[in-house]
Amino acid sequence: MAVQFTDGVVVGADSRTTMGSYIANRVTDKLTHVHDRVYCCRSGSAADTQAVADIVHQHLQLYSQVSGAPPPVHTAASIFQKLCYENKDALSAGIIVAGWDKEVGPSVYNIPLGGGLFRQPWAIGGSGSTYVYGYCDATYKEGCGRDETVNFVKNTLALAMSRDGSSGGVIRMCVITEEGVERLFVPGNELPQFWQGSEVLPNPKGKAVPEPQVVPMVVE
Amino acid sequence: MQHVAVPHAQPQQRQFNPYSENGGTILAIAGANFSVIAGDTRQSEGYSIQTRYAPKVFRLTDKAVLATNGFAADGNMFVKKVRQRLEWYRHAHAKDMPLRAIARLIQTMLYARRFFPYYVYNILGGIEEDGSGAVYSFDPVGSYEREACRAAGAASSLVQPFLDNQIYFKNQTPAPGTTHPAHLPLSHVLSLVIDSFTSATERHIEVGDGLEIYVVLAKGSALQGLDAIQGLSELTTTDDGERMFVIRRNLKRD
Amino acid sequence: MASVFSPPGFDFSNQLRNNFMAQKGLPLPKATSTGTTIVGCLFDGGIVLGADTRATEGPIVADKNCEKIHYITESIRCCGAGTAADTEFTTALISSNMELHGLTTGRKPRVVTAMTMLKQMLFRYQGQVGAALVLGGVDSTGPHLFTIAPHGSTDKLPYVTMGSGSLAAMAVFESGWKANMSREAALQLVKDAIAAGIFNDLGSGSNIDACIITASHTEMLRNVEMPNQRVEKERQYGFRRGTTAWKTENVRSLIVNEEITLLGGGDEMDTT
Amino acid sequence: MTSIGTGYDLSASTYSPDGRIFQVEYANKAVENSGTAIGLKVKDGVVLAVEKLVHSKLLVPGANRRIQTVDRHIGMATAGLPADGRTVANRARDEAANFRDVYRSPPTLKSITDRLGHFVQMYTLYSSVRPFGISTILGAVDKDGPALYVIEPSGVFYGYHGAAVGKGRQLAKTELEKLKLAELTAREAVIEAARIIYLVHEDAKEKEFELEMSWIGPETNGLHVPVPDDLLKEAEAKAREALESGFE
Amino acid sequence: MSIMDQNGGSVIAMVGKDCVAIASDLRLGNQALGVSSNFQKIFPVTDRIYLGLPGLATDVTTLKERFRFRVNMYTIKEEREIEPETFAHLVSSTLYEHRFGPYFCEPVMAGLSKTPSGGYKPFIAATDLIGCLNFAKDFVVAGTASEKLFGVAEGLWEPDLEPEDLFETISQTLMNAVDRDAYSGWGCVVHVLTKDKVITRTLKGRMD
Amino acid sequence: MDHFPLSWGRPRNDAVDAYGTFPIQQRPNHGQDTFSSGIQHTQQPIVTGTSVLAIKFKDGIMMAADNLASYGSLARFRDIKRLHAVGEHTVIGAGGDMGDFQYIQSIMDELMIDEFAAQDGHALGPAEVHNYLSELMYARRSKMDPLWNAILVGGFKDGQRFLAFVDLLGTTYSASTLATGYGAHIAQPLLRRAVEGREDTLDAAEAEKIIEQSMQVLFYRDARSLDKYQIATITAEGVKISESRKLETSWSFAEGIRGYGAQTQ
Repeated sequence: MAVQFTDGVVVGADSRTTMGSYIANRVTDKLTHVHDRVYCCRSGSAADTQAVADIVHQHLQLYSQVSGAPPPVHTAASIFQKLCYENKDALSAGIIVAGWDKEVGPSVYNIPLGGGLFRQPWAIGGSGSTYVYGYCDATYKEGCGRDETVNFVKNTLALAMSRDGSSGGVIRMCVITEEGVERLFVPGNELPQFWQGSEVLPNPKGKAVPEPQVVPMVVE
Repeated sequence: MQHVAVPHAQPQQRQFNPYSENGGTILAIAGANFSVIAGDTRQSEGYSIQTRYAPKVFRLTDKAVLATNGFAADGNMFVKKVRQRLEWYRHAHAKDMPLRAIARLIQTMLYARRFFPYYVYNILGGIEEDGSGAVYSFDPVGSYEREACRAAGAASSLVQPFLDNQIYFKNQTPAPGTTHPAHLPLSHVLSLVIDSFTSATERHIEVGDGLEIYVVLAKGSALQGLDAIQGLSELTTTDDGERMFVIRRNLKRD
Repeated sequence: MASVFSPPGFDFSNQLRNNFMAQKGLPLPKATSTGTTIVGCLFDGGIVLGADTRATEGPIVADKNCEKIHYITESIRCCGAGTAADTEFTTALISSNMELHGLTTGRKPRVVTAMTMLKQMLFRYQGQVGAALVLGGVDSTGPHLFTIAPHGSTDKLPYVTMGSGSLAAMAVFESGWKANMSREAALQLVKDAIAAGIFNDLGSGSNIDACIITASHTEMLRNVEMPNQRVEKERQYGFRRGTTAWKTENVRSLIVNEEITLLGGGDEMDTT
Repeated sequence: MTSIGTGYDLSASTYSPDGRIFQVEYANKAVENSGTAIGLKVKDGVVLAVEKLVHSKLLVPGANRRIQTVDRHIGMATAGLPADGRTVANRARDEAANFRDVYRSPPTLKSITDRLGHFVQMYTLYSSVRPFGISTILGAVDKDGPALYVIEPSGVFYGYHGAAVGKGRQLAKTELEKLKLAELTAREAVIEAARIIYLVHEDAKEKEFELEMSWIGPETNGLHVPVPDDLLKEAEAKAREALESGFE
Repeated sequence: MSIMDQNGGSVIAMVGKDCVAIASDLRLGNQALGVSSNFQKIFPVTDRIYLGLPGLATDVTTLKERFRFRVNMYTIKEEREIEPETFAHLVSSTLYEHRFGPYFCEPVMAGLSKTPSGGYKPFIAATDLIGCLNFAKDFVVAGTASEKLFGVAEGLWEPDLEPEDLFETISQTLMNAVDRDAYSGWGCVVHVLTKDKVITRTLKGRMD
Repeated sequence: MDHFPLSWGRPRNDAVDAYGTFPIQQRPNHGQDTFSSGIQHTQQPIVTGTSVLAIKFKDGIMMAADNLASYGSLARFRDIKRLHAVGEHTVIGAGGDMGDFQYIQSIMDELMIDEFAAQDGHALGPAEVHNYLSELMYARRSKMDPLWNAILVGGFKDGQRFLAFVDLLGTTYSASTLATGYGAHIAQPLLRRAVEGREDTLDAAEAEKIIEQSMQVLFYRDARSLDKYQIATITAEGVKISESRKLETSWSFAEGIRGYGAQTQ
């Protein structure tokens, strides 16, 4: 997930990598540095997204060396999109690119499975995202500050992680602003807690045996 | 979410398969006046050990032992049913069913399920009414044969040719002026059984953990050195008939 | 053979024929795989790699004491699981490339370099090269530990496991791993993890190999523990000579008998 | 019995001209010949007690139980033909199991009694069957509290605070009416029940009898179980005491 | 039934005291139908290296020629005879070249390698069909009867057998194993390599 | 010959009893018409529970299962109970389809009521419960209509510990440590190492610690698990099933991990 705010963007992700239902890595770092102010969140096949991110990383290094300036986020996103679109039959990659550049400030791009490129104020992706669209729609507001945005990202991820078996572990976030990149970390045992469920079925309320209301028999 | 691609992640149809394979190996050897029936005790599924001790060899009567191998649920259920039939026989005839009759009973019971078979290889060992050691081996649908030795189960193809060579003396020319013995002594047979299982354990991943060797001695025959063997315990219930013993050994657990 | 020269890399010339046979309903046979438990663990100043030594072909043990910790460079080693030949040749290829890389740059090559080479190669083959690897080593930037899955994805972690026994081994790590372990503690943990694989996973077995790599020294502990030695057999199985009947015999002597036959009348050669 | 010989008593499916079903009435006779059974519904539970007449000294003590368990919280006592009692008890268990199967909750006594009543009634409709020769006292503590019902051979059933069937029912009813049932605890009711059974037992006519008692209450955790031995002994002792003092 | 079982055939190699033995059956079949009872599967590579090639017959022939070519090239280039270890790697890499279109053969090698002191050390090895090497200290097996061979060999093999004893053990192992395999049999041949001679015998056994 | 027309099968759906007015439960051989042989019973589990663990210890059996029922990868119900007491000596714990497990619970309850109603002084122990369950599971698999579960049966009766497994195929086995589902791969190695050979010396506190640690590792590595679970203890005193409790977990080492390869920021 990535969300832009006034001064920058917050990117965040859970840390679970699965093979079937086995958790191959419970502390994955899915926030991948592709340039100093551009990060991406990877979902889909680990091998494919890593390969794509590595190629983009190489492109951007070249770009910044040749042009002498850091690449705009849009440029990074465009390279991702080109790779994803042109190889869409071979790849299974859903990528969110986010970062800060001096041309447009903070920006978030979503590149879902087919290889399209969509700029959004906030973007979510991956298997857990379907569980939290409603929450994001209901919660997101424009013009938020940093802390508010960090909280929004954190809560969204925690909700998705608690309902989606394929998401979980810890929350990693990056706050990317003009000044730099700040890494945030929420351990798995300190995630925001929401309704956790409580057993209702075997204990229907009001089931206790009431005092018998017996009318005494009239004795002649 | 991220996932590491799993090979064969194509859409697959889930269909209930009522069978499974639980590994392990059994074997039985008949002597002149004894019979030895053995099996390892590992029960596995896929690459997992379900338990290190699940007996595959079962005492039926004082003179009959049944070893089952293949799908464990079928095996256990089958043994239960055989024992039930033997119990009924005992109630009706006031004696234990003779070995050859048990063998025929097992054939009938297996063939009754010809079109939804018990996925089990059975070996029946014991003493015949004439006092000779006998081994009967069965296929899952009831074809059977009396033999001198037989291995079945996961490592049967490893053990059987070894037994051919060592029990039947296959491909061995006897020394000039001698012949191969028709029956081997008990101690010799026991050491062959143990070596068969340690060999199978070395080369077959589903064999190991423990070894149970049942020995049935014909009525009135001597112990033939059995009492010197470690890990021996007696299972005989009557004191005027055949005697039954079990030897328990450890096998490698990897 | 069109040419005596054959280009490096794979040769696909049999594929047409093999696919034809496969279409006729003959399934392609399975290659040897190492069911395998392989692990790696970081400690203060180095890493420990571990592996079992069983190679299987289906349910049959093909090799009871094979080596699964492969040499990459002096201070980088790689454990392999999956298709045995693939792990063998992939690591050999990367090892040779690393050697060349080292000679080209004149520096000790880094672990990430090996990791990148491996992942790019495996990604290129899209999982067809069935190697699942645990790569560990120490370089100028310190100790590093990676796993590389057959499709080319990598993970960077302080403790990793791979292979069919990876779940058993990982359980041991998850319950026993601590940050900043000593070399001894790390080795013991690795041995425990491999033992968990050996005794709980049928695909793994026999002995424990371990390898300790520190900045200064690499110690390969081949068969550091051998908990599964075969007990002595009950009988001796030597045969009487003459047991086997044979039909024909042909003895080819390898002793080169040089017999000097003098030519001519036996006159001494005139050497003057 | 004026009806004898008229032929209207040969089948349960035939009324007599004055609208009676003699077979059902005969069934009631079978009940009247049986040892007394009583049930007490009290403040916090239910107590069942039976005067089990022992017709032979050769019988093992405790044999031929006339109080049976239907469900965890439901018990029943019968007076009449013991074999009919077994049949009805089995049917009751089936009905209770069926109720649980369908509704996934413990059955109320009313629902079980209702179904059993229908079952008993079915046996008054056909010429091929004989009505049950028993009256059944059913007791339970269910979600609505303690409950007590009696089903008669005709299939009719009523709810009671205290019930008595069998030989000594008249005297027992009189005794029950004297009690403030709604104020008793189950433990106290056990003592009273024993006293009543001892009281109604006619020493002169009958030989031996066994007192069989079960209860459902707070002390049994809502389960229908036999009254524990010590309490039973205590109740019997007190009953004999009361009996003796009554004669004086 | 896989392509490997099309023509049948099995090979085993064993280590003895300063000697090695390699043996095979002689059957060539077309699935269940026997075609020839004199199909050679073991080929001398050098004086002290023998190579067994069980598997698909067409690949047996092809590989035999290929290895002959490559060994000759080696001998010419290096001006020395190939050592068993080197030859094993040659076999392995030749097969792995065909990783994605393999030859359906699982080679077994037996040889005596020269030690620095001028003596000879027994050497055996086997690979799977894509060239995964397996160096064993006791015995290696391959072919349609491999399971049976494993079982019998694991029982019968003992260390430090003299050449004549090794001949008995390997012969008994092979014959009893192939007797339980429908796709192997029809005669057996055994080669025992010692430092100064190679004894080749054809065995008398079941021909069904 | 069956003369009941509705048993002859349905010539057309609307031709016979179009509105289903005939009381179906009274129809002879109901549910078996001409086409019933075509009924497919094969299915798959839908709402599923993951592993159950159990070990033997000095005083009895300890069993644990988490509170999650998944619907595919959705953590659908996070408050269900997968341990169920059967009588006073036995606990069953199940992984697999929760609908089937609830059915099994009702069957076991009915069985226990039948036994209670008999009031014959005998109580069913864990061995009997396990045997009953294995017959039930095997019968259903033989009808090709399995109850999609793997069940552990643990108990203590007459001074004897009992612990055994039965699954949808009717496969049974017993050992001093057992685990179903992913637990068989992940927890079983730990349990075996901790328990084998020490069954008679482990006390309840040690046993609980072993179970707790295994549940923790399972939570780390099984994507269908939850950090809320219950422990059942069966000893001479009877059955005790704990309240739901929460696992302690540790994640601190992960904070420094960056990327998957060369990345350092």
